Amino acid sequence: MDFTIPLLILAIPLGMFLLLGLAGMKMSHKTAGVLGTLGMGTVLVLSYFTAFQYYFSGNPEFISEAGQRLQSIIFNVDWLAFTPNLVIRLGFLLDPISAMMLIVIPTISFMVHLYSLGYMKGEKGFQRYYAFLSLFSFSMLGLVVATNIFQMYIFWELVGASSYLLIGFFYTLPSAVSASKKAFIVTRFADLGFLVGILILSFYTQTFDFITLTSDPGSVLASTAGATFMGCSVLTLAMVLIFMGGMGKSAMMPLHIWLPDAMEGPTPVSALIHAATMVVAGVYLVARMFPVYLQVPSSLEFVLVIGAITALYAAVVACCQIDIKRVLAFSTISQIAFMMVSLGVARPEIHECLGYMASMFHLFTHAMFKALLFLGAGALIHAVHSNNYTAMGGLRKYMPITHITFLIGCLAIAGIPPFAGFFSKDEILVAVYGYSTFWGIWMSCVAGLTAFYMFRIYYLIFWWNEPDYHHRPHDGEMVMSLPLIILAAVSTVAGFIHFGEFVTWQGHEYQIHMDYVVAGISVAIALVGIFFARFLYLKENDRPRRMADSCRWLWTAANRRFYWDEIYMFITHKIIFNGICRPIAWFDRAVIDGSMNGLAIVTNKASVAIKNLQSGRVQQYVLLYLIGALLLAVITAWCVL
Amino acid sequence: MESAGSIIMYWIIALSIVIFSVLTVTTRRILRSATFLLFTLFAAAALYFKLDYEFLGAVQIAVYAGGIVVLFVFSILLTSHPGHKSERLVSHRKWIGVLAALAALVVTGGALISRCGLACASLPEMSNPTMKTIGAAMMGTGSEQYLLPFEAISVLLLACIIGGVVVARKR
Amino acid sequence: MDITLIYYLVPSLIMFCCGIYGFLTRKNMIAMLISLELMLNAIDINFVVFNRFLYPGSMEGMFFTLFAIAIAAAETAIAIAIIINIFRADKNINVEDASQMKN
Amino acid sequence: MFSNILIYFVVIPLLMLGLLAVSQNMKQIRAVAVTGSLALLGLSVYLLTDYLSLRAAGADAPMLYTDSWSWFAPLNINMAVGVDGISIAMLILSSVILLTGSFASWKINPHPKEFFLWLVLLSTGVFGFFISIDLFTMFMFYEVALIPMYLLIGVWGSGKKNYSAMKLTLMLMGGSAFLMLGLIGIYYNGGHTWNIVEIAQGNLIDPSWQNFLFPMTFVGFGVLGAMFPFHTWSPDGHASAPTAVSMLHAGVLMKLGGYGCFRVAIYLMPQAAEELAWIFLILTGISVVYGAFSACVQTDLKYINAYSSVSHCGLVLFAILMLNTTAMTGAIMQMLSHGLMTALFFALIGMIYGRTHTRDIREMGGLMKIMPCLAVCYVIAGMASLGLPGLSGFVAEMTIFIGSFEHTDTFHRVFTILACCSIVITAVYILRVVGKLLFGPVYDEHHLSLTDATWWERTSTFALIVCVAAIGCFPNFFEELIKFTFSPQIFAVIGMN
Repeated sequence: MDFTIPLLILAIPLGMFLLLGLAGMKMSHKTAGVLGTLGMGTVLVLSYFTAFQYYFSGNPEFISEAGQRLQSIIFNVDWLAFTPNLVIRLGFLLDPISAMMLIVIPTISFMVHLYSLGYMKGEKGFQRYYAFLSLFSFSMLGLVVATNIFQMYIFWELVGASSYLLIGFFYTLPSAVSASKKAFIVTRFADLGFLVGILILSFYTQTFDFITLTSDPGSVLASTAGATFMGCSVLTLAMVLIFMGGMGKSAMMPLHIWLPDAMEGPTPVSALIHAATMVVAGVYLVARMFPVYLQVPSSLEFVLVIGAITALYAAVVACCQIDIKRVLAFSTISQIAFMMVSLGVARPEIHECLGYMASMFHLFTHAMFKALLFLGAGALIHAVHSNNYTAMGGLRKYMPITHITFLIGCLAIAGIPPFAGFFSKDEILVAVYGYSTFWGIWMSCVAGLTAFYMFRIYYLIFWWNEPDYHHRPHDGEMVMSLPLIILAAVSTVAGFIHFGEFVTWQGHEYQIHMDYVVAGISVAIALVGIFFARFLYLKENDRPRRMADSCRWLWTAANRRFYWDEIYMFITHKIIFNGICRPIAWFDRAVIDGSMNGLAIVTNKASVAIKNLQSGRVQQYVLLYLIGALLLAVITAWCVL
Repeated sequence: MESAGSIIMYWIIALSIVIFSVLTVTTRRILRSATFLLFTLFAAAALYFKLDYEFLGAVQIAVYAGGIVVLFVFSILLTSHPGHKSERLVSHRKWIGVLAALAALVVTGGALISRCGLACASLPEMSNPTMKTIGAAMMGTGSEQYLLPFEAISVLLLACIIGGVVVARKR
Repeated sequence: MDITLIYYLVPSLIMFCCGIYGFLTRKNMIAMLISLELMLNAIDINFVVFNRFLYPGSMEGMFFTLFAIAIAAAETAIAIAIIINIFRADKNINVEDASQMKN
Repeated sequence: MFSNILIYFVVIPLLMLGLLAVSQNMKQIRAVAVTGSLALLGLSVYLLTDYLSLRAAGADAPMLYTDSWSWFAPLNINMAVGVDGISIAMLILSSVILLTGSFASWKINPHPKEFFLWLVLLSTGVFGFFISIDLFTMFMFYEVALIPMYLLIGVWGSGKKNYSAMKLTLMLMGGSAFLMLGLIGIYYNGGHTWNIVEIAQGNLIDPSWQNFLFPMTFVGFGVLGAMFPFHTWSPDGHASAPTAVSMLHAGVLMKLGGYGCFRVAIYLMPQAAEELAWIFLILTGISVVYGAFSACVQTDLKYINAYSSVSHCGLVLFAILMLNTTAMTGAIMQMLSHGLMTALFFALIGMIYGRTHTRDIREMGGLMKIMPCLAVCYVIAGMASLGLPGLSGFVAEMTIFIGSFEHTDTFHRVFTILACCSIVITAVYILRVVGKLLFGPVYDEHHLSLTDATWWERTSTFALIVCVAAIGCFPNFFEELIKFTFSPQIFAVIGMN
């Protein structure tokens, strides 16, 4: 395939970033917004075209005679050569998952660009906002098409930085500043693991290249056999550390704390970065390295356990949040954890790695309906100027479009057929039950909780009781509603895509079989969740309060997110800041600098002491001279005798 | 074996050297100190005479007693009030002085005693150096002749004259 | 009784030590100068005595003393000039007050 | 003598000195400073292209443009010059920073003429140092570069400038003492020659002597490279120094340390380096983390930056001690990167200080609103410092880490991972400063009336940002530049790859 179009997919957002970033201040808001949106629109078209080429052209570059989808490098240029083997290349890799991401990212990004024209209207720094969006799109696209792990790391850092910039968009708000800082530092910490993982892996395999690593992992990894580092097998260590990077970006426990705070950013940004695209980078990373992970089943177990715990934790916490964006944030964490679990249980012997396919499928559908939910939440916040559901209620009458689309989103995430979430979640549950019943039941419970908390906020927002609105809420303007409608439509029908045809582990087609037992159970659980929510929150009543009172400590704990933030605060502030940084700074000033100053003082004192010998008092000189002379005489005499 | 007169002479000289030296440094009146110095210098001159260096003794009397001590007296009169006593010595100062002097005495005396054989050389016979020999030695350039030091001293004295004038000149 | 070398050296040594004592203890600069003269004289005596006792034929010691007397004279003259100058400036010739080259 | 291009790196600053001495007013002074540094920049860029074409044409000597003029024959002291890729990189760095530093001190007050005189004298030393391959001449230029620092800080500085100037000078002089001892030792044990290339190619220094001389020279240069525990001159010195001096000092002079460690200590005494590297690895490893942690709690902008320099320069020395090509390439990149980045930082801090008259981050806030241009530049500098891809810090650090990881033993691995940790800590302190200083509400009402960057300030910062981004985006040409320095014959002794 010609490299022009793929190159343009990356170059246009970058160019747009530079253009808007450097010249944005000279433009009007409208020009900048339209320019950014048009740029993204072009990218959207180009990447649809590319993905279409990949899936449907039948080009032998992309699909073998036997119908296996291939990994194809469109271009790959040397960027930085560390050693002859270890070279960072910047390239463009097309394979089933990157082609899928080429659909997801520009779609969501374009929707968000469009939506923001309305949502961010009149905000100070509008041009800057679009510049950052472009930067993010560039980095995210660069990340998914990375041909080697280091390219991925580069763009990984770049998405982190653009996320930082966008979270802190309202830089005058201290909460936004600290949220952005937190997001960056937590993910940076995770990236440290990623980096060390890369260092270890690349040292032993002498390659960064994904294709080399994944096409025949057994032989590439042969050199790691038996190698240990501080008592662990290096390979396990490397894979776990690389996963740590993914944990950070994808907000897995215990590195999840930044994501809820990241909701301080503008809502469209939350939709784009913190719901649909960047946060799934961790999942994408594991999927990318999946053949290597398969070589180390213990690391996949690790992925599974982390994922499962996070899923439950986030779902429980989501039930007790007041801020609707926080609810959505925890729901995102929980759903990403679903994907992680799904990857964790993927084994060739279990439905031909169904988990892998299911995870990617869920990534796809989740991106759509979660972006929808966030944009819907944005419309709500725009209308009532508050993030809390307590300021909302009965909005179905005022905001019909938002209501319907939000409901579709909720149904999709709850896994009610025929909405998209049902199909993908069902595949995940099938995969999990195939692996172990225990985790299957666990994840089913989480799915039930998902339905409950989503409908909880749905009812609280759109039903419940109507507070006094200062001015009548209404749907957003057309540029805001249009993305909602489009995404709602996609969320409705996306489940019917034969995903197994397009994205599977090794590119072989996989026929999805509906497992009616699992499907039935999950739908039933979801319905139970929904009805429970309806029972509690349809109309104003005191049942929710009574329920919360009945186990107050649990409610408080969940509301405070099980005190993770406090724990982190304690570790970072009390232990690291007060326990390490301050003592070191003190040590530096007092001991190191003190000893240097001490040296100076001693010299000074000594010179003062010696200075007294040069007193100008002749008699003292003579006395000293005499003593010296006599001593010399004695010594001489001593020697002579 | 020397004559009794010579021995008595010696004792007189030696005792006056010792006594006047001690008095020179112990008296608290500066003018007396200068006077005792004069006596010491005379005693030294007497010693030179006794050792048959008449010329040297003469020079000692002329230069030291006649020149230097007069200078001292003048300067004392210029710089201090008559009858002025120097203040009493601080005791630690005195002790430092005594200790230093004693140390020098002990070390040097020890050296003297340890070289007893040398120290016990008795007076050999010597003919008195005549003025002629002294003059020849001072003006000659040969072996054991001292024209160069003589000239150097002359230059030094000249420099001292000029320097003294410059330093003492009223500004 | 034989007056040997040491009989001459001991008075000169005592004279020298007196000089040391005086030099170290007196504050009056002229008194110090006087002590200095004592020491010089003691040395002169030594030269002469050694010359006379050990090398009676030659005149090194005597000449040394001769020159030393000349230098002592010069030195005293300069020193007294300086002292008088200091006195003129300070109205005082205490050595401890003159510990700096410049006031 | 004047047919050799390198000599002009000393001649031009000397000419500048002469012209500065006769200039009458601020305009002429600026004109001389800017023209001169532009000429130097042009010269170094020309040198770079010429060097690359010579290499492409097949020149494979370790040093090119070599020349030697006898200076003091009895001790075999020559004015010997010659450069390889590393020196050229350093020359470019120095001229860029001299240029931007001139712009940054556009309004220096008082005594602008004297200020520039000393500044140019300092850079004479720097340029001379980088072109010299004779140890004695090198040392001489080294001292020429150090001494003006005393006056520059003492006269034009701020805060406790006397103390700082004294401390800085004394500590660096202490380092020089070690160095001098080491160099004399090298002379007498290295075949009575001061010429670096001869000594290195012949590996002339006896290994048992190397073990003594290596620590001497490494510590001597390490003091200037702010190696723990000899780094304490850096916070005080930088805090008191005027802007351009901080820039030159952190940007270039500290590189003299790193460069010297490499060029003298390691290059001439590879066996000892291999044997004793572990001691200094521990020290520099501590430097890296220690500097970063210390920076986390500072409140003075310049202190933060000074400690960050300790951390980054520690990484340079750390990489040099890894004794392999990749890590050393990384070290060179890091030197350039840190030089530019930290110069940018100090320029910006100077500009902010010039407006707000405080450097305490607790007394400022929301500057993004007041002076967006400076604030954006500061964010970019911060991003470069914490290693954002696309800016220079990233490529340098990654190269170092990959290189360091080539050692398989636990000791090296642990220290490499420790050094890697610095990227997190760096992020912490950079974001802390950015958050407090630039973002958030405006702290002081009086700051609202402050103005944004003037044209000369923009020139200075933009030029540095362009350089930082250029290195970050196109790092691959470094390999070309540095390839021949590690020619096999020199490091064959210790079997370095």
